[in-house]
Amino acid sequence: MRNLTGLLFAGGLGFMLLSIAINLDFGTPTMLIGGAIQSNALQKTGATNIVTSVVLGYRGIDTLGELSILFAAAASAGLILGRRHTTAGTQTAGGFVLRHGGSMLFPLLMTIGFYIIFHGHLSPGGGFQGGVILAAAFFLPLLARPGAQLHHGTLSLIEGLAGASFVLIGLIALQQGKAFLQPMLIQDTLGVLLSAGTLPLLYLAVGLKVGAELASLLSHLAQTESDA
Amino acid sequence: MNEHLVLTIALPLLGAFLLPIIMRSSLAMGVWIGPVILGYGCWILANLWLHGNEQPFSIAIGGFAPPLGINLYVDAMALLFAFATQLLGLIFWPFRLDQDTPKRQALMLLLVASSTGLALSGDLFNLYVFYELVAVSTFGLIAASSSSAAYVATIRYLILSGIGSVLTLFGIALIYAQTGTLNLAHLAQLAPDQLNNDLGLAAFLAILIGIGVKAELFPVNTWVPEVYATAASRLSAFLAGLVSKLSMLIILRLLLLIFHQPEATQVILILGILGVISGEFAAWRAKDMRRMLAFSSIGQLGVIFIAVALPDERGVLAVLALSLHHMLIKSGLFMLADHWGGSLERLRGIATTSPLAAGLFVLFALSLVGMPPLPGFWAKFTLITELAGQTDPLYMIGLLVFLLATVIEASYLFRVAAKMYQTKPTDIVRSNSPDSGSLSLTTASLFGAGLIAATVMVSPLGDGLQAIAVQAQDVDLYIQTVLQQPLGEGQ
Amino acid sequence: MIPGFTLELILYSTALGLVSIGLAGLVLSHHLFRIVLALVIAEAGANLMLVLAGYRWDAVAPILTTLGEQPQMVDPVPQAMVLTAIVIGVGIQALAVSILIRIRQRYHTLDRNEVAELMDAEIAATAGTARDVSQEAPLGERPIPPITDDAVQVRGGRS
Amino acid sequence: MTFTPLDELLLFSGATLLVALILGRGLAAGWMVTILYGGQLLTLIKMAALGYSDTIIHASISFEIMGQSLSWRFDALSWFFALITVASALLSSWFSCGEWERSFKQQGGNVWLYHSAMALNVFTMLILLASGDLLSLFIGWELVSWAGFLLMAMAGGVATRAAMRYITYAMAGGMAVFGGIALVYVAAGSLQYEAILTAVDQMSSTQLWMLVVMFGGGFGVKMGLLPFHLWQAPAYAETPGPGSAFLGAISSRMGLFAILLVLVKLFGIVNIDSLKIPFTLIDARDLLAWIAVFTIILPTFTAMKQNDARHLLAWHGIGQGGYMLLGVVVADAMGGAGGLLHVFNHATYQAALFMAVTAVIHRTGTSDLNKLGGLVVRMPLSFMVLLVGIIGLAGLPPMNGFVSKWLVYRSLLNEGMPLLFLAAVIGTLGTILSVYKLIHNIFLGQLRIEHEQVKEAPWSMMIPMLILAAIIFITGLFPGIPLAWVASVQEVIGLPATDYTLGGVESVSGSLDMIWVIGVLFAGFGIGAVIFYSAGRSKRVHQLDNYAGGHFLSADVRYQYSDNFYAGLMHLIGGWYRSSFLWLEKSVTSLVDFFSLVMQGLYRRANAEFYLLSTALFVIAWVVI
Amino acid sequence: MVDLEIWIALLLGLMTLSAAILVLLVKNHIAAVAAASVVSLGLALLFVLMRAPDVAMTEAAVGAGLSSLILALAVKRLGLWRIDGKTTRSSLLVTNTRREKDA
Repeated sequence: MRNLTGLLFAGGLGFMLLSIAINLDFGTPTMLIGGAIQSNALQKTGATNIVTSVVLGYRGIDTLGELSILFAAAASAGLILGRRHTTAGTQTAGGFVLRHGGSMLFPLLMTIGFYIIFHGHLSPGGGFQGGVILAAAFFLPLLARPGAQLHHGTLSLIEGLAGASFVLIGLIALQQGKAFLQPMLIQDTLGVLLSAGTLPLLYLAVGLKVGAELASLLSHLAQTESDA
Repeated sequence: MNEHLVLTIALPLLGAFLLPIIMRSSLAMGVWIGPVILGYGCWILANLWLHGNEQPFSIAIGGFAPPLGINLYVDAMALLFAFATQLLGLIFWPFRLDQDTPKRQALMLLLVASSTGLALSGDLFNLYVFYELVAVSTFGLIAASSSSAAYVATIRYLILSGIGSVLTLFGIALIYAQTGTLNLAHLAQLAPDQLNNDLGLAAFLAILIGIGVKAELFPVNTWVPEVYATAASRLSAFLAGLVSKLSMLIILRLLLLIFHQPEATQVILILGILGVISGEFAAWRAKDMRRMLAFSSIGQLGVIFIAVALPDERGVLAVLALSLHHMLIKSGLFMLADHWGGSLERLRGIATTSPLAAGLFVLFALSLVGMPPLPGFWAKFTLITELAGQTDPLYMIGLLVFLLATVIEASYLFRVAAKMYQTKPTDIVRSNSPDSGSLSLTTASLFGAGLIAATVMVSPLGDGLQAIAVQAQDVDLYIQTVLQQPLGEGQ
Repeated sequence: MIPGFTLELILYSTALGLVSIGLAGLVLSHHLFRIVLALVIAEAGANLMLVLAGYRWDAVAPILTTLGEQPQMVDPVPQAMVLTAIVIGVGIQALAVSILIRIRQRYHTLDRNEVAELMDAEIAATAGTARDVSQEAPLGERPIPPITDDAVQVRGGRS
Repeated sequence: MTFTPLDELLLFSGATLLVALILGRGLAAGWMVTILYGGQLLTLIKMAALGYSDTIIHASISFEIMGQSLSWRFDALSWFFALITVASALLSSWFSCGEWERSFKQQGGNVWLYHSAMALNVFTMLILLASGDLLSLFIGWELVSWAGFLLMAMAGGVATRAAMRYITYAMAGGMAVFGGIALVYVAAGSLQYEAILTAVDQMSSTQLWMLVVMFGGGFGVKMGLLPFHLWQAPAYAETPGPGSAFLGAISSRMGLFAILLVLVKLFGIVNIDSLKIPFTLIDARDLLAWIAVFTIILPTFTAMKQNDARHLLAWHGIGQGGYMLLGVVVADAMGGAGGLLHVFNHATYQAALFMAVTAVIHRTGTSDLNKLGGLVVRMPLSFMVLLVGIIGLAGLPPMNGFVSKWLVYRSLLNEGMPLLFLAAVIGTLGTILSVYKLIHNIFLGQLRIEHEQVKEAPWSMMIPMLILAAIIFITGLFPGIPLAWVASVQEVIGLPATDYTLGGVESVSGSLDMIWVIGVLFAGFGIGAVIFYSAGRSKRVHQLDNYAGGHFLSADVRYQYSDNFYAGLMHLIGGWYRSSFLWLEKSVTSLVDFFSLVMQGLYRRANAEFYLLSTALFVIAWVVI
Repeated sequence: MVDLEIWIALLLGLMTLSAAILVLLVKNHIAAVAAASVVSLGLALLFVLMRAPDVAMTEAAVGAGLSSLILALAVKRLGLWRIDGKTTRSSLLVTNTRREKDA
């Protein structure tokens, strides 16, 4: 009975929202903000990827908040799972493919990750995507070798410093009489790696932080407890 | 000077990121970071309050003129709640030292930073982000009490608040699709033309239900009793006292600035009334202190929702007065619950062993019930005169329910008080007095002192709140302050 | 092409369908892990909805290629927001999963009702109060017969 | 800054409270507090001009809070009630000094708390009486409620339970008043009396109805008017000795004060008269009158059933409140005077009765009517006081109760309300029967063996009792003294003032001269005594010198008919009202309990997501459709 | 062009929706996680269609990749790692199993 009502209610809600949403002007958004941003993003931030300029420039504090959420999630997961001392490593040793593939993949993944991060202001991609790849790079060896220690100390150092540098870059702007998180060092050239001033630095911070955060999350999830 | 306000958000975040690193090298230094940051935040805000001119102002983050970038909107109301956040963060600081300290303190800093963000932010999506940050750090802190029940309470809360954020996100998507902007001031400007329709209303209701999860709105507040019963009391006090009020603040802002539709207020009113009924009735049978406080908190928040549904600035005044009062009282009561804890039966005759605590309980209870010279009375008086002045019969029902709820509230609170003063101290009481009692009792006394101070200064406080309410209610002022230059001039 | 069968309808239906399926799953599932999955789906639907808000006919991705004349682009702001929302979602999901692991360890079950029962019992025990109402007898009156093991298998133990 | 007499009074009262709080643990605390009450009484007497004219004394303090101005002032109405309050506090406090205090402390009582609570009660009552607008009235009202709670709850055990019941009723009443105030505020735009007086004329009858119900109900709770009377008797009776004398004398009259102020003075009895109840012949005023009459009858007959002296008296207190309201609602010169005079008279004899019973408890340790008897030989003075008191309570000459009741009856007859008159007389019958039970079971019959060593009450108790007895007789002889105050009260609240003389009233609709009545009465007594003694047929017998069924009882069997008093009568009438209100109360409580269970079940049911979903659905559906 | 887009969108939408339904219906938790991954993948493709390459990349990396990894690890930790009711091991990922403790 409850199942049926639940189903009906969910369906009904979906239908009603659809009937509201269908009245929207699809495909011709007003783009009040979007249009304005498009036309002045390059001067203000120096990034050709406008999404990046929004993520790190116009809505920089959202990104900061998001990093904090990841940090909070990782810290909470650490609080919840890492309470007792754990023996690191997975329950099972990796197979052949995984072991060797892992060690081969590691440098490749690192390169790709950093590439994506550094080109985030030019092409699709950036700190989040690159960070995830970095996390995967760190995590693979863990899967492959049961004895491998993921250096939680190093990870938390990276995540702390990366997050802090994001805030600090913002605070430096404040110190120089600009607004908090205002982009600096913008050069007016298009499509060059160093064109976007502090934006790549911010993305580097984001990437490192995301990578470290996710890697520590994954390792927390993957490890067994000695006394479970 | 004004620009430094952003430090109240940035510094706690910075501190949170660095805290685990610093604590690993030097615990002695680490334990001071959080309090110092929060103290500094209080100082900034207090300074601004004392020396700033009365006019609200807006801070563009990243130097992007408001409708494009995100801005912080700082009026007296935002300032007040930001200050309360930092102060309560300081008061409820998790001092306890163990191996989890760095993470717990970092989460607390994040919680304070994001709560401050909720009070200040002037952008809808940014509010959502801060709201989620509040949620996640809250989950961590609740689960940190590491009892099995706490884990279950957390996951149930997490799921509920997850659905809430889906709905909120959905509402935001609808609003953005319709208007193409997320800045509250800009939205306020556009709302009469574009959001004054079914779509706007649906978006608002989705956001209302989403954010209502934290604001203890009636049907989505089922997490409240279990979370408050399992989390550390200091955290419960922070959640019940502050976070719920901040969520309420967002709803109030949205209602004032953007969604003036009568349907919106009606929904809030109905849900508020149901919240009062459910909370107060459920508290009537509660057998342990925290659950009782949790249910009573639901009821009180319902009352505040009723006040939110009131139209003009006296309604806002009622919301502010009730919120601040409840913040003070519930924090104090949860501190007392920390002092005693557990079943109400254990409180029998406790007045002989800890007369101060029992006295504080009676004081808080009296104010909560609305005993005249105490501030609670003035808050309620503002509410009911305003309710009685409405023509819609629904408000009359609200008035009656409110009065009925107060009777029930008095009945169950004073049943406890009478139990405390019975002359039969059992052995359980003596053996069960916890060690952390003195700290929480001190904190509770602090709130008691605050309450008495507020009683003495009720007249200037009332005038001050009135001014805040008038300012908060002024939509044109908001729009002008934020959108000083018209769109596109920054090119 | 079938008239009225527009891109708009398809996309909105997909987004809302995901949200509805997610919500239905949240209500109907008994297994906490399944509930977390449902949450993930609902969130994905909301994200899609947000991206749809910025879609524009015949426009290109918001990346500048030349300095001068610019082609029409889709709205970048919702995309940035979705980026944020996705990462937030994964954070919450990781947190939820780690809590589930603990619950499983402590209570040896992930059935939602059983877990709630155990939690209520534990809260009551900690507070030192007797539970006067149980899940089986909501109002203390006609107790509905307790769920048998078989029923648990059928209803909650889909694994 | 100059102090007005009102400032002095309030300061004095506040100082009393402070002294009780600070020095209340000291040895002579009781005496100090008593002296301070005396000071308050002197200040009141300094304001005596109020009692004879319609001047007003303002307090020099006033507040401006949240757009509301709060002020305090005294007029004849306030003064009249304040006089009773302070006088009964003075006498009760005096009564408690010395011996009673000592024995109270020995039994584990908290003397400090007792004195503080008393002082707090007086202080809050004075604040209430001094209220200069509706808001300060409400503030005073709530303060009085909570102060009363403190005094009632302090004894612990049964008393605390009774007090809890009281506070729930009082809160309900308080909230009804609160709601009423909000409605008035909206209608009048202000809570000042003047503004309300002008606004009342513009109110629609629906508005007025709501206000009458809310205020009448709210204030009626405190008075113990009929459906809300259950709390009062146990709460007053279980209060420690002199406290119950004080509460019984004045506490519930605060409700009458508020009714006089709001319903009679502000709304006007004429306006209330015009509120018809649809489909019946009666209006709001008749409704009030009938409530008053039932309040007289039912509690009085309930009192008859009581086996505890304090409970018996407390139940009577409720019933006597009905006479006051009845008189005021009749609202002609005589009725109003009767009702108001009854406030004064009731306070005197109720206090005396409670004190006498407390004195008996003090000496014997019990107030159980089935365990007492024959004390007249051991405590003759207490017997005298009790006798004076019950004559007053029963409304018989020569005591003051007769005057006020006569006025009320007379006005009922004058105004042509025979049914109400009849009902009131039935109430008086019940009163006579039950007070006979009181005096008989305590003082008459044979002395119990365990009470043979009982001594008369100590002088610290005896003097206040005797003073009260004297007042009862003197104001019975010269009712003109209080009637002067009553007349100016009537003027202040807008009722026709009565024409009084020293011995009673003198008007076209009826006259009473108590000096003459009492003269005749005593002359009759004198003649009777002369005949009795001159006949020389009387013979002195010992208290134990009696027999039953022609059979002499030996001296070690004490003969006292007390158990199951009025068995036949109770059998006859018991079924009519037995427990019906208890049932009502119980059903309300179980309703709340049931709702509470439902709501807890709501929160306990695990399906939060379902709630969210369905709310979202309904809310959105409501928008879309 | 537009027609093609519609057909692609229809296909992807149906795929996503049916995968979403599968998430809730399949008995096996691993399969459910896999289906969730398919949802993310479909969504990522839809994002590409919507000219949102950044979002598509993120959705693919985070939603389809990382999130599935997290869920899979969780399935394992929760002791739900079962195909056909008995514990098996992926031949590619695992060579020797210690004890499955939570199972």
